[in-house]
Amino acid sequence: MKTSVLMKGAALGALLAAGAFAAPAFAQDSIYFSNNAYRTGPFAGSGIPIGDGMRDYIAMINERDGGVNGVKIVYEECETGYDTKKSIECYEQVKSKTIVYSPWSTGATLAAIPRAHVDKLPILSMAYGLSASADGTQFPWVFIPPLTYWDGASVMVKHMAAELGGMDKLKGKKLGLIHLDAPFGKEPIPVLENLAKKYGFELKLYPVAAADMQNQGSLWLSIRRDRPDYLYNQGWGAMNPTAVKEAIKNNFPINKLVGVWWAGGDDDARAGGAEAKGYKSLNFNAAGQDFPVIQDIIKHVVDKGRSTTPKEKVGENLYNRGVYNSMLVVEGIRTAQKLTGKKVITPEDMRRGLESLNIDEARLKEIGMAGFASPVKISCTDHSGHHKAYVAEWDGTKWTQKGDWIEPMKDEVRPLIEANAKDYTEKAGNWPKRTEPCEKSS
Amino acid sequence: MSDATLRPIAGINFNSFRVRAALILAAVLLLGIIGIRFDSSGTLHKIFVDPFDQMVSAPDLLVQTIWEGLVSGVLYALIALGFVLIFKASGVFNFAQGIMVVFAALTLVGLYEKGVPAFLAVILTLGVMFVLAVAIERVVLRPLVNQPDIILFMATFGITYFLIGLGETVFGGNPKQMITDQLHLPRGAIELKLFGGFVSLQKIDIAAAIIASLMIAVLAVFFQYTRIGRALRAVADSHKAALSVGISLNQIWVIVWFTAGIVALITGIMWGARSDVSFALEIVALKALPVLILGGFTSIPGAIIGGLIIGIGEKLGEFYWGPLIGGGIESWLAYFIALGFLLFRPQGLFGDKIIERI
Amino acid sequence: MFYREAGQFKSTYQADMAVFPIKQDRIGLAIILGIAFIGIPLVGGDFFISSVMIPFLVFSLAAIGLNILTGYTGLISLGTAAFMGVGAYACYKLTTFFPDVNIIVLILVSGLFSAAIGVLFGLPSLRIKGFYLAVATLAAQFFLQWAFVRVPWLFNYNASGAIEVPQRTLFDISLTGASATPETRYFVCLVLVVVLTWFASNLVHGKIGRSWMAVRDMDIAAELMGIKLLNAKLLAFAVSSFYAGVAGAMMIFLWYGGGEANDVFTIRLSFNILFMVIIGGLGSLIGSFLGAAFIASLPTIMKFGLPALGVPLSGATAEHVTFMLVGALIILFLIVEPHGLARLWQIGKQKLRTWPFPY
Amino acid sequence: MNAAVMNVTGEPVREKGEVLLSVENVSLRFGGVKAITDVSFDIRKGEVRAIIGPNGAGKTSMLNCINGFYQPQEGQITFKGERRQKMKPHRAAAAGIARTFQNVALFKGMSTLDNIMTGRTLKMKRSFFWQALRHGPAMAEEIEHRRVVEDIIDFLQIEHIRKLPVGKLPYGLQKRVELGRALAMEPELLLLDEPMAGMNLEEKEDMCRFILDVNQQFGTTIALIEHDMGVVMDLSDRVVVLEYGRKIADGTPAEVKADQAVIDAYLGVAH
Repeated sequence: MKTSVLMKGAALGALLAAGAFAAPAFAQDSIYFSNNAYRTGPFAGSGIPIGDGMRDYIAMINERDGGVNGVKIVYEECETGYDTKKSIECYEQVKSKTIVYSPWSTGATLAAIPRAHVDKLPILSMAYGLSASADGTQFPWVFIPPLTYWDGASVMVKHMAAELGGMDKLKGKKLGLIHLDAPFGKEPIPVLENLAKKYGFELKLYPVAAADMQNQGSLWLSIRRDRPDYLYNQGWGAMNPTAVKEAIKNNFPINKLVGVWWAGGDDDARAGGAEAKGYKSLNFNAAGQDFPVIQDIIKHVVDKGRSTTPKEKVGENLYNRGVYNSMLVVEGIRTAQKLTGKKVITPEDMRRGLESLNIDEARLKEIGMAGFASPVKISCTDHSGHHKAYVAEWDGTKWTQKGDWIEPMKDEVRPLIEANAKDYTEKAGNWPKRTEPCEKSS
Repeated sequence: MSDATLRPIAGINFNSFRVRAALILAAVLLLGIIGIRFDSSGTLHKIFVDPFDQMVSAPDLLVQTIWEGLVSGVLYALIALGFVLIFKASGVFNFAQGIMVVFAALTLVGLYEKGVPAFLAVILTLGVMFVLAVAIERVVLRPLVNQPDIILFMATFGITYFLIGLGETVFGGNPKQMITDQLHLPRGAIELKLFGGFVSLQKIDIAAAIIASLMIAVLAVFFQYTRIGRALRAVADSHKAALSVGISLNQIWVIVWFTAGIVALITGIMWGARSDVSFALEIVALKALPVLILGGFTSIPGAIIGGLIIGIGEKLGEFYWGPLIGGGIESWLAYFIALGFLLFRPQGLFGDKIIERI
Repeated sequence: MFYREAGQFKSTYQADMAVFPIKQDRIGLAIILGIAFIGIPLVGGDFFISSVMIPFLVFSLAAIGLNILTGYTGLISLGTAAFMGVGAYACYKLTTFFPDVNIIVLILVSGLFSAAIGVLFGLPSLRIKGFYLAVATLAAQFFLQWAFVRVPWLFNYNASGAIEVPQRTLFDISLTGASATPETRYFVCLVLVVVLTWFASNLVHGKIGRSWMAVRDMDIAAELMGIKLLNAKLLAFAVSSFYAGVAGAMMIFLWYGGGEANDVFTIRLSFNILFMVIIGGLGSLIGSFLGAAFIASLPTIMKFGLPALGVPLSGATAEHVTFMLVGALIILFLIVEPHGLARLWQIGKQKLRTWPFPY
Repeated sequence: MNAAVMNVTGEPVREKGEVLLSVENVSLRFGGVKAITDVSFDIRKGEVRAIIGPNGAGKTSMLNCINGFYQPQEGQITFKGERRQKMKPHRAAAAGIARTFQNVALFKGMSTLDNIMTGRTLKMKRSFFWQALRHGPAMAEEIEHRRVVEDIIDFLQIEHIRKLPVGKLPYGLQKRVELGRALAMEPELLLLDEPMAGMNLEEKEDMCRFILDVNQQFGTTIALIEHDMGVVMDLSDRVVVLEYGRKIADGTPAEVKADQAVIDAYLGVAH
């Protein structure tokens, strides 16, 4: 009797193991792409528009063009709730199916990097994740376009200098970094420290514990005490609207508060009400609906009721960022198809495709993104490209571009990246040497 | 430990833990003061002198810090109040109180987003909280009556998870803006010029403090002078005795959980107006636990004073001493303050002294 | 019908004191171990092993740790995740200091560090009892979590604050690092869990376990039996934190494979492990396994199993529904059997023993 | 040692042996409440000493002072020639004092066997390491003590409930298990706090027999609190009477019974 129960249990276990979790078969004429989404949890506010943007762009490509070169993309989401444990589950679940892993959190990226190099699955961590992974010689399977957090920090310094009237004016100034007290938040510190030394400004750190994201009162009092000239906000989720509100409350000049691109959600700024006008955020994609690509999404997806984003929210900053991320995936597929001559590509092909990615102005125009983003070019050694970003300003109702696209200080960032990448792979011990050949074209 | 006995001097019993701890504390302070004499620029100076220097040189910041502490203290106290109400009447350590705050606020905002007028939404939310109270009593408390405390405690974890799931399913997981204007809550700030600086008092914070005091007064009157209030106090003293004089426990539980629900809604509105409404608030709600430790699980004045001590203590600590060790100490300081108090008074500030009997 | 103890007479005290005195139970245990060591690696897919079985083992070990503290000694702790974190960071530091020492040894040694920290935070337990102590353990949770971010030495001053799991081998087989196969990592986890469970079982069935339970059931009487309360409680904290620490080290080194470790050891995790212990059954080692299986595996199975079986459920909805379901099931279990799954298991065995003639 | 035999002769036998424990001028207060005021008496080796008095007289508090659970503010207690004011309960246990409780204080979640085994805790010396292995020396030790415990179980006639959790046992049996647990400590001084409270006549007779057997077979000195005067008179060699925390009488059962203060205390007296 007892044994029969056990047998049943074993049988059930075996069934689950063998059957339930096996990958469902896909039609041979489609490409499967799984995206880690977080429509739940404390960061859902940012996760939902991003997820919608990504899904809608792919849906638009399938609808308008019938896929990429006739191959439909099967888009699926794996819900993570921005939780690393669940992200790892998602990785394990999709690694044998998806052509590229889209981790959508720095924690998930860090956990996936070593695995991906063994499983030979490309990771596309768009402007998040491990900055050092921009070194393609050490991390052949990780891509971090269009720029890294380190580039972002250097853009911030350049922006500050521009407003002050030159790099030499930085001397004696005070830059405060308000950041989430986690790997993501601490990313810009090394670059800012270097630049502070070089240009003679003072760097002040204001860490926000994840548990106190909505409880920043005493932190802002410290800011009031220290009176920094500029604040750079490396924040995420509920931390951002709270920071904007606190800045207003504490009479900090809102136009001197600049967020990293992830602090540029419409809801982040909206929380501050009318007084948030002038809040700034770095950005690498345009906001708004005035682009052919967004119009196509509205026409082919939103108007047909296939999006979960209401029409008026299409074109918000984070939505457009999702669109941009999907565009990178689609262009990667396209490049891979061209390189290999195959229609249905494998993850290995995708890696080659991403490595040869070259989206120039002309191509941007072709895909309806002229002015939407700066050109992106990835090479064998440079998996980021360290591309330009611009400073966006909240005008009270929407994000607008303020000033020109700014080139990051590549010569500052690049050596740091290479040193860190080397350090990382050395510590990991037995890190697989890059065996993948570089493309001739790049 | 040897059996050697310290003889009492002048009526002070040196074996008492409290006296010993006080002596140690005094010794540390004395050493600190002596230490400062010998290293006036070193660490000790930073710990014992600098912060006070700052307080004196920038009194506006000190006032602002205390005000910030006061306001978050009021909000902690409100959450703690919900705990205390339920603990007193049903002996349940209601872990779900923090989530009830979010759930109530989310329901309010969610209903408004679905097109319900603001004040109708408030009433509907109250209705939802009532249904919740009845449901909890029927589904959770009644079947679990007479179970050990820890079982009931765990059951409230179950309620927590259920409410998170329910709230997100119905209203979506994205953070929402509190409908401050629609509820005619004030916006903006009053700036007081003070000591050459300024102190900025948010009107919403002032409103929060006033509403909280009003609510506490109403609750006090309710408990003191109404029939239900008397029944409630009877239940708090002894379940069995209350039962024997014909008080319906089930009814009392519903009332208490509903009251806690109302407190939760008000807390949720206030807190939501300060940041936004999302389940990230859940972690902040945990801060009510050290408040409870301080105030004792059964004392309403304890919850209030505990809340204020924790609120002000952690803000002062974070602002003046936090930077010495890298900042961000607010996440745990409250617990250490409570722990410190607890070592001296294991029963909390307002609890009765525990005499163990066998 | 097969589950009968009739005819099994014990002629020695040793036989009578065995953990599984009934022959069929021993056979059952052997079968379970057989499945765990042979069956699962043979039939289980990569995903099943790495996302269901390894987490299950890690959480089981952590739950055993907490059960020693809460179930056996009666001290509620909400800081388990932090002690797991201590184990993980200690192991990381140890791998940098002693790169040549076998990783399994380091994982076990890191448990000792966790035990030391556990003792430190256990000190207030002499004066503070019940829920008050539970809240006091939150101090450990939040302080340690803060330290994991704020003490850069702990993560070797890594710019991203992450910890990396280096590749370590035994007889040329990778045990950790990305190239370690799920099966290898599973075996390492399994061996550690089986051995440590055996130790735990020995402890709780002997003098030490009796003193813990005495402290739990009636601390005053225990003291009058000559049990030193502080020693017993601190030993419980030490052993419990040791288990948590080893589980934490296993979690990062054998399951996660490195990354952002500080957002792993959160209060949520502490709560989850407490659920496992309570749902599984306080004061029961088997319960720890059952609870871990229930709490850790249910969401995963719901999320990936249901869609694969053809139940359509979108990611977000599944997540929400899982939350509701877990909450409802916790309440349901508490109502049906407050003593946890372990008691249900026992009742089941009892029924089986008298089947088919229950009276 | 043959005290009980000598008692039969009717001669009051007071000086049974040397003084095992002496209580001198002990006072105990809780805040302003005086539980015990200036009480002195002694317990001699091998005797059965009863402490009686009306409810609230401070009897249990007295026992609590003796085994270190309460620390009296004044006075001292000398056990086996060792004088102490402050004493931790576990040290009292180590010194050889065991006790049972007025309201049974068993370890409810554990079996009868395990409850009694806890009494052997102090005598088990194997280290943590061997405990974790539960083989070799640890197992040998466990078996050795199991034998002693089985003897106690036989003695108390509770073989049938060996493996049952004590929480579910009837009250009378619980009391017996508690006595067994105290006996397992092989104490020199056994403190019994109302060992027969709430028992029916038959159970009381059993318990009396056990107490006498313990006293005679093992030579254990016993101090007991009991309300049943019949039991007290039959069992004890000497009786100390407390009222409102003060000692009002001390002597043989016969002496105490005749004491006017005791009669007043029990029957009430018009002041």
